[in-house]
Amino acid sequence: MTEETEHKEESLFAAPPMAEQERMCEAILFATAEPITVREMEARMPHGSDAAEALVHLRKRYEGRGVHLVKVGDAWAMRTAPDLGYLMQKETVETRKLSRAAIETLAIIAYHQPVTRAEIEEIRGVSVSRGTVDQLLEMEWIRFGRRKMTPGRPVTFVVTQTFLDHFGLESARDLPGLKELRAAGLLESRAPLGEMPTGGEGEDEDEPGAKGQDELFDD
Amino acid sequence: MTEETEHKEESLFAAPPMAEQERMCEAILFATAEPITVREMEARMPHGSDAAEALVHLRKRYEGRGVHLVKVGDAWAMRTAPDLGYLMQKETVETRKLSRAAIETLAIIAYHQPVTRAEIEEIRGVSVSRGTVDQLLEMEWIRFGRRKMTPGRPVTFVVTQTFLDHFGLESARDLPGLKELRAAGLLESRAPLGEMPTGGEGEDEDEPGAKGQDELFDD
Amino acid sequence: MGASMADENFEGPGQVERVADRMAAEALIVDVDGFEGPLDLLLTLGRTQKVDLRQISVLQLAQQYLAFVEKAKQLRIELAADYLVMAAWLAFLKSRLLLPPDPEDEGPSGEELAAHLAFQLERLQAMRERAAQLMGRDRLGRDFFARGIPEDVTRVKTVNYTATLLDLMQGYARIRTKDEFRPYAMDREALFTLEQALERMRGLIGFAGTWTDIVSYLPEGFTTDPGRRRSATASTFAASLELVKEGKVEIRQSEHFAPVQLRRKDQ
Repeated sequence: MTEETEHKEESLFAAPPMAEQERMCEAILFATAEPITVREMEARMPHGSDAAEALVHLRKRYEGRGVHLVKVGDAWAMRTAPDLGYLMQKETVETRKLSRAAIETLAIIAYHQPVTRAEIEEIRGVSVSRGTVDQLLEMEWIRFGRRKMTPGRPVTFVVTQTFLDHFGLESARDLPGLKELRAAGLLESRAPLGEMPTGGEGEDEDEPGAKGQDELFDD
Repeated sequence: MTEETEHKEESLFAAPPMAEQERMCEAILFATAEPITVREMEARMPHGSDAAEALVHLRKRYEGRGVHLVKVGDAWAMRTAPDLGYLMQKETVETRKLSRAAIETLAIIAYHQPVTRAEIEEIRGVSVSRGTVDQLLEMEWIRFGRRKMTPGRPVTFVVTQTFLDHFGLESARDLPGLKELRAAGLLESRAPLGEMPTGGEGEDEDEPGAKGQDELFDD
Repeated sequence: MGASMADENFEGPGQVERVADRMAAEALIVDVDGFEGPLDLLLTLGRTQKVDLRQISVLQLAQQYLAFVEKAKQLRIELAADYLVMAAWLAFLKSRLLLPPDPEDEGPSGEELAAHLAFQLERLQAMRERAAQLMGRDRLGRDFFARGIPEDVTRVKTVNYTATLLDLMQGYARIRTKDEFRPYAMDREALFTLEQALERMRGLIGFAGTWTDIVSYLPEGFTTDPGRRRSATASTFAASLELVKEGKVEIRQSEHFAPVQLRRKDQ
């Protein structure tokens, strides 16, 4: 309540009641097919609105319904309940069949991000074809991350919000079995020993390098 | 009730409970790319479903919400509530480089402030369009200074704090002088012959607009 | 294809001969392309051991792989270079594992190399499983859906104009010279001579108390254009060596292509 009052003082007009804000979020979310961030929502709502709180109410309201409010990265979207997918066969978009190489590359990027091409090659033991990466980039499932601060400053790849949206993940932390993989030490980037063949160019071969997912998920 | 029983007899499996049918209609309406008729809905739903009744419930449920169930011809669709239409505006901000005329005008104001429009034109050698000055005023990079105590008492222009903040300057005095510009390789080392303004050339060169600035900053 | 062949044929070293005969008779085509590289082949071979990857016998695996490559050679199948590189490495690993360790020898032991290979296989296997799990999830556009009729959002465009300090200074310079502005004063030569570099370095080196990338000594105007940059880099490097010779600075480079760094040598 005190907060409400403060808001009133700060802004020329009071923020609308929470029920109204909830309606607004609902309308905005229904209107778009793409996930939308709290910040974007608030930018459209009247001054002083608290979209984050409105979303909490809204999410609750849609629990168990045919349509859900889902979190995708730091954005939100309305999606149909997965158990009703069979009703929507007409809507199904034929997704291009991904090659085995593309699927593995995608998984490696998701679990090891940010990861360089050389690291992907090290894990798969073969060179990654340009086409594979291009395809994933084109589908907007991966994007370039920050360059690694290692010699050659290689580019890294990370997964996108579109990826999370597609696979119904709230964040990359929710990837299946991530914890187990980490516990088993399988996400550590271990330097290849000596003359070990790696398959890749080995740009950062002697770069045990960044902690990758650990870094990402430990915060 | 009797109808329910009849349905059960007709079909091999019982129709799902009404709440479930409502969920189904909700999901279908949400996901379809165009309005959909009751018949089409029922064709997708389990045998014995009553989409018309489910829609009655669903419509009621969305009353007063941010989204409405509307009838389009003999088909149904979801639409955002008309009173929230204003939320469907998206502001995009595009950043563009200032025009050369605007940059030059701005530079002259910064180096010679307070400066009148006539003085700017004299230095630039071309007339200054109203639009250019208006643009700089609107950006809050320049503002009106004191009127000059010369015939006609023309208005002057000075740069603003916003300007200094944008360019990371403590004060307009921190702008490099001609000598420094030259040292930095930003100026031709040869002064073009016969092109320099006559009065107070040497003075001006080392400390552009020294007099003007003093005037501004000494009060 | 490749996988089934491996499963059938490499149950044990003893069987290799017999199986090879049969294979030749059947004119079986070994589809090496079916494998995604040597690591994939190793993983497939490893499955025949029917143990947890953590307990896999790398020695046995190496033998299986070498036998596979040998077979491929007999069948005149051209193996890609990386398969042969792996074969050579596994042969080396095998010898390391079999021979008593040489105390003189530095570098990783056979066991360490084997452990790393096992780790790689386990990691690849894990990624495969996760990839399958990932693709099996409920997916947008297949199992759950986005709004079918997105409502158009009207765009209200605001344009923000901006400029940099450099723009401003260049603009001013342009007016004051009443000349078409050219960013660099030296327009005839894109050369930065050794003498110039030496003079510049002598002036600057006093400030280099800590290791500094040599690139940061390039003069203004010589950093963007590739030709000028090359010239300045070469002369600055040569000048640095001259200063090292004079005992004024120290120079170092941690490895090939790493940044060259220098520092003042206090006398």
